[in-house]
Amino acid sequence: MNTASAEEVRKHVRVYLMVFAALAVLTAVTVMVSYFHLPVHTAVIVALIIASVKGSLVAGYFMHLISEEKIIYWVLALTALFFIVLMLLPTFTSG
Amino acid sequence: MSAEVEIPYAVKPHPVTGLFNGKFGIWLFLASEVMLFGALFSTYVLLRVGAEAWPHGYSLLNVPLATLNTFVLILSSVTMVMAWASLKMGDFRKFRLNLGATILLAFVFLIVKSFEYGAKFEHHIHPATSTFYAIYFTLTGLHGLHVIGGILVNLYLLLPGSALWRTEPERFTNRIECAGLYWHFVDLVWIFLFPVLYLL
Amino acid sequence: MGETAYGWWLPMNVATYGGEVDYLINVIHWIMGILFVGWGIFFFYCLIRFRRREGQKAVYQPIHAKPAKYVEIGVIIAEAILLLSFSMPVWARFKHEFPAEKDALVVRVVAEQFAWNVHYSGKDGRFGRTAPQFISSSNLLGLDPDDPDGKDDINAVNQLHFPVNKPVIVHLSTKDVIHSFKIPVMRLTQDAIPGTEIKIWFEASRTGQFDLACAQLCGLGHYRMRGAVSVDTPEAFAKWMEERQSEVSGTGTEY
Amino acid sequence: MHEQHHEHHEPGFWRKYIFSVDHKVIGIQYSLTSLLFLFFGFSLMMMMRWQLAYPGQPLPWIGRLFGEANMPEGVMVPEFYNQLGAMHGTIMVFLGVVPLAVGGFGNYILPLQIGAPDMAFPRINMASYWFLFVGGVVMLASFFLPGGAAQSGWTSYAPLANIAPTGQTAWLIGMIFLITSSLLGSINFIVTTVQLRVRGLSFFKLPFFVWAQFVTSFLLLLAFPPLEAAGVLQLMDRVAGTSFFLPSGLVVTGQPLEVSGGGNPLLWQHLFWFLAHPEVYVLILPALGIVAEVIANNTRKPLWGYRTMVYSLIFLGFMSFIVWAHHMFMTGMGTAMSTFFQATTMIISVPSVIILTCLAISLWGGSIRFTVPMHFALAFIPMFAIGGLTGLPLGLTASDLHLHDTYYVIGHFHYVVAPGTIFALFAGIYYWFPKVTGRMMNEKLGKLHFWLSLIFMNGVFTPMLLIGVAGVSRRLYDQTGYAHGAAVQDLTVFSSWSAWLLAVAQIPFIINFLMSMRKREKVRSDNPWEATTLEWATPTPPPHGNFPTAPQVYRGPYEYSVPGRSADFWPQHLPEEAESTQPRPATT
Repeated sequence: MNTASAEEVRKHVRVYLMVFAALAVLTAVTVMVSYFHLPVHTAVIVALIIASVKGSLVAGYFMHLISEEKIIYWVLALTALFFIVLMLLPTFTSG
Repeated sequence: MSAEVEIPYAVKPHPVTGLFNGKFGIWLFLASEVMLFGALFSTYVLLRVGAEAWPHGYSLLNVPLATLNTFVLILSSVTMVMAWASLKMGDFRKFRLNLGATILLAFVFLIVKSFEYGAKFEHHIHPATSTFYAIYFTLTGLHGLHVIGGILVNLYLLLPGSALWRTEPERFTNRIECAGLYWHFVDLVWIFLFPVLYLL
Repeated sequence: MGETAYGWWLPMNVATYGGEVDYLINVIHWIMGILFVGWGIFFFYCLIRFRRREGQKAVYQPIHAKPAKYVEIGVIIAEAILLLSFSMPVWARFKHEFPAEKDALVVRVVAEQFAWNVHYSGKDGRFGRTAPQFISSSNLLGLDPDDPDGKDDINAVNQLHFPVNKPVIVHLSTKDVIHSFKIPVMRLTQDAIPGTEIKIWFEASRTGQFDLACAQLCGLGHYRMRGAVSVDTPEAFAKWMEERQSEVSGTGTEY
Repeated sequence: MHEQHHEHHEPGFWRKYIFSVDHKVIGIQYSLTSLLFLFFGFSLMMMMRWQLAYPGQPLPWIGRLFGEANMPEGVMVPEFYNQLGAMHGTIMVFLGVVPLAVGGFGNYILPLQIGAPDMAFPRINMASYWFLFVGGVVMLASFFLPGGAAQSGWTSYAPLANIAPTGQTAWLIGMIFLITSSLLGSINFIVTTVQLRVRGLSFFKLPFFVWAQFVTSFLLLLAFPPLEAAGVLQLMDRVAGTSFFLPSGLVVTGQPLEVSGGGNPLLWQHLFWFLAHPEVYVLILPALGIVAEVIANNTRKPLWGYRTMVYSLIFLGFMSFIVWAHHMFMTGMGTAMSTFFQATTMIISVPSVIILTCLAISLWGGSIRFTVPMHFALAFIPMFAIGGLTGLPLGLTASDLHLHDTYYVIGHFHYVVAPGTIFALFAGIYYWFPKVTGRMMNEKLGKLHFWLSLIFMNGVFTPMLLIGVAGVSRRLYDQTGYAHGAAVQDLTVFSSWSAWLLAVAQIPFIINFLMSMRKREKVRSDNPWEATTLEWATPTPPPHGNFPTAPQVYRGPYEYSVPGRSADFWPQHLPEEAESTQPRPATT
């Protein structure tokens, strides 16, 4: 987020409050979904989708990744790639 | 910070990368944290896939308490970003209010956590009880340590650190931004931790 | 490798697929030797020809070293050939083409801190059930006392006997830490991982007495986990089994 | 040390030498600490060599110093041998080579080569040194714990590490300190390289040494945290009784293990090697950087294929993250996975060959000066070639069937690390010693040290390759119990004698290193080697803040023997028109 001036920041504050509301609602949703005791696989997918949406909201708006510098995107892309390799690790142990 | 040597781009952003040193540094640190928690989540997946019977989180853990904790942490994330925003608007008083709220909410999170842990220990449930509890205590414990780390940093910035606001406001705002990025990351980890451990 | 079983290079080969492993090791070392000598010659030639002396000015423009590019591509092709046509077939056969159970000798090997328990199924051809809770100093395998199959089972500690020219299937497991079942003359290494039973097979083409070693650090006795591997003629193997059988049925207690 | 003239208060002894935030002082602290640890790790190995060469015989003279528990009547017990082995590996890798290559050379030289006044975060830089120091103290102290230091190899495989004595817990705590030190260091390096490059210094004008440290830092940044997580898990296993790495139903020396079970020992191996393979590239990449600098300087011509080397370096760094399981071929892995990892292992050998080829071709058309650093850098090329080539049979599963976990593996990685990385580090010490201390190291002692070390290092490691092919397992306290072991015992004896003589061969270096700091006459110019990179544009030794006036860079890092110029080197910071006939007069 480059050096935003004061009134621009004032506009952002409204966005932060909306994001907060969205996060609260999504939390409630994900808890409610868990009460249905869906079969494991679907429950995992649903929970991860909701968590990813919440995560991207926090990362996008609170951490200002929406309008970040190119070099940060490169670092995060590299990290995401090795994160995926790391998450595939369990398939290696049983293989 | 009386380093005799003036480090370029410590406060002003670099013309090409558009970042001041601290911001680039904190993002690299968060990248390594992603790999740290990634390894633990990968361990969780491996243990769960390998185990014949894996209990459902909601049957063993207190979901309402954890939901409350999630709200607390999300709220603390909001107050954190508001603290940074109020500094951007030059309103030091509002900044102190928001940062104080963030620290308070972090304490609330830890207190709720200690109730949860206390209840477990009371029923003689320890990490050694089962692999589920082992990974539960390890993940939430390490996350808790990160919350404590965040509290210490924020406390420093609220009390002794805030003297910097009068002499070098921009450098102080940058620091709050970095502390904020770290805190949002800790919240981000909990956002994934909560459903994985408690709801699946 | 001549009469000496163990020399400075590869030890004597006794396994059927051992020849291919030796061939691959030798081919790789020949390729490495040629590459190393080739580059060595170029390397020393450069040192001598371009050493600093009167009238020897360094040249700024880089030379376009075509041969070097060909050498690199050659190395890549050689590696691909080694991988696809040498390594994979042997590995696939070792991993997947198990001999049929009925015409092979099936043996369970249970490693423990500092010994190999070799579990033969005995005359009834069926292994008795084993479980950790039955393990004791006199029942190293942990055979279930009230399982009839286990009555005639034999536990030859550190003794791996099997007939020549007959495939052997080993179910490898361990009681405590990671050990590694290694018979150099059979060109065989297989880690024993706690909590799993790994199947391997081999077949000997010569008789003789050889060593079984542990290749994974397993504690203070790692160096003395030596097992005696004895490849016998079918008659000698039958006689040996007979002796073990009498020991077991005779006393009926020592497993 | 040279005293700096500053207008403001003179920092006291403590702030200037012990708790300093100057990257140069921290670089020297790292270097001296790691040299001490390298020597300590070396002596651990020398004791092991005695037990290997003369099993069961009392160690002469010093045998009695280690107490009855470790060496009754001077004869080493297997537990103590395992302790020496595990700590030799840990100390040489995590406390010796990495702190010297990344902490010492990186901290001192990188800011100078990019024209920066200091590292981006000076105080984090100081913290990373002190985390290493504390980690080192914990590792040394673990020898005196009941049951001794860690004894399950530097790899600490579970479940052996789970049931090891308390030394293993100390090892884990020490490791967490060392990992934190490396993490902080890598963040510092990346931000400094990206943000603090001086005007005109684009990425492709960076010296290759800076590129090597830059890629190494990414390896450290992204590969270490999984090992930290694994360390936390093993710490929980050992302290809180969890069983992440212990399956249920284990019986250790007759007693069933009371754990909740469900763990998987392979999880530790995967998480460990996920770090450890990038870690071994962390050991070699800075060495490639140093060798490139020394070769360019002493052949008086630009490196051949600088861009090719940089792209290979980046590709090498990337590939190092997806080859780790070639350490685990024999753990019951299926053909699908082993095929993938064999293929990536073959692919990763290509950039190493390319970089080595570029270095060798850089000799063609040069005017080679056989200075002492050049001796070490030149010897690095064939030695690292042997190290790399001997990796081939280990990378193919069929030949790995015989060579896995044998002395062949020990020979392979020691060829990469000893006559490879450590020779490059010696080249770096001889090369940058005049810039750090203002005095040149003695040439004759240097060449004596070189030739003796080269001969004896090969004397130690070539027999290991042969012993490995003979099928002798690694980490054996005494190999003579096996027929195939006894047959090659004389090779082991030869290797042991070479190792002890290698220790003697280091004496000329130690004398040279200590004497030259004080006795030798001062270097006449700031650029004794007539090099082109920026670190030689600073006064000798560089003051706090490095550059009196911030330099500007006009050209690539290795502009030697440029046609039409009288001097055969054209420093990066000299403006276009300045005709530099002779090096700038010394300012000290």
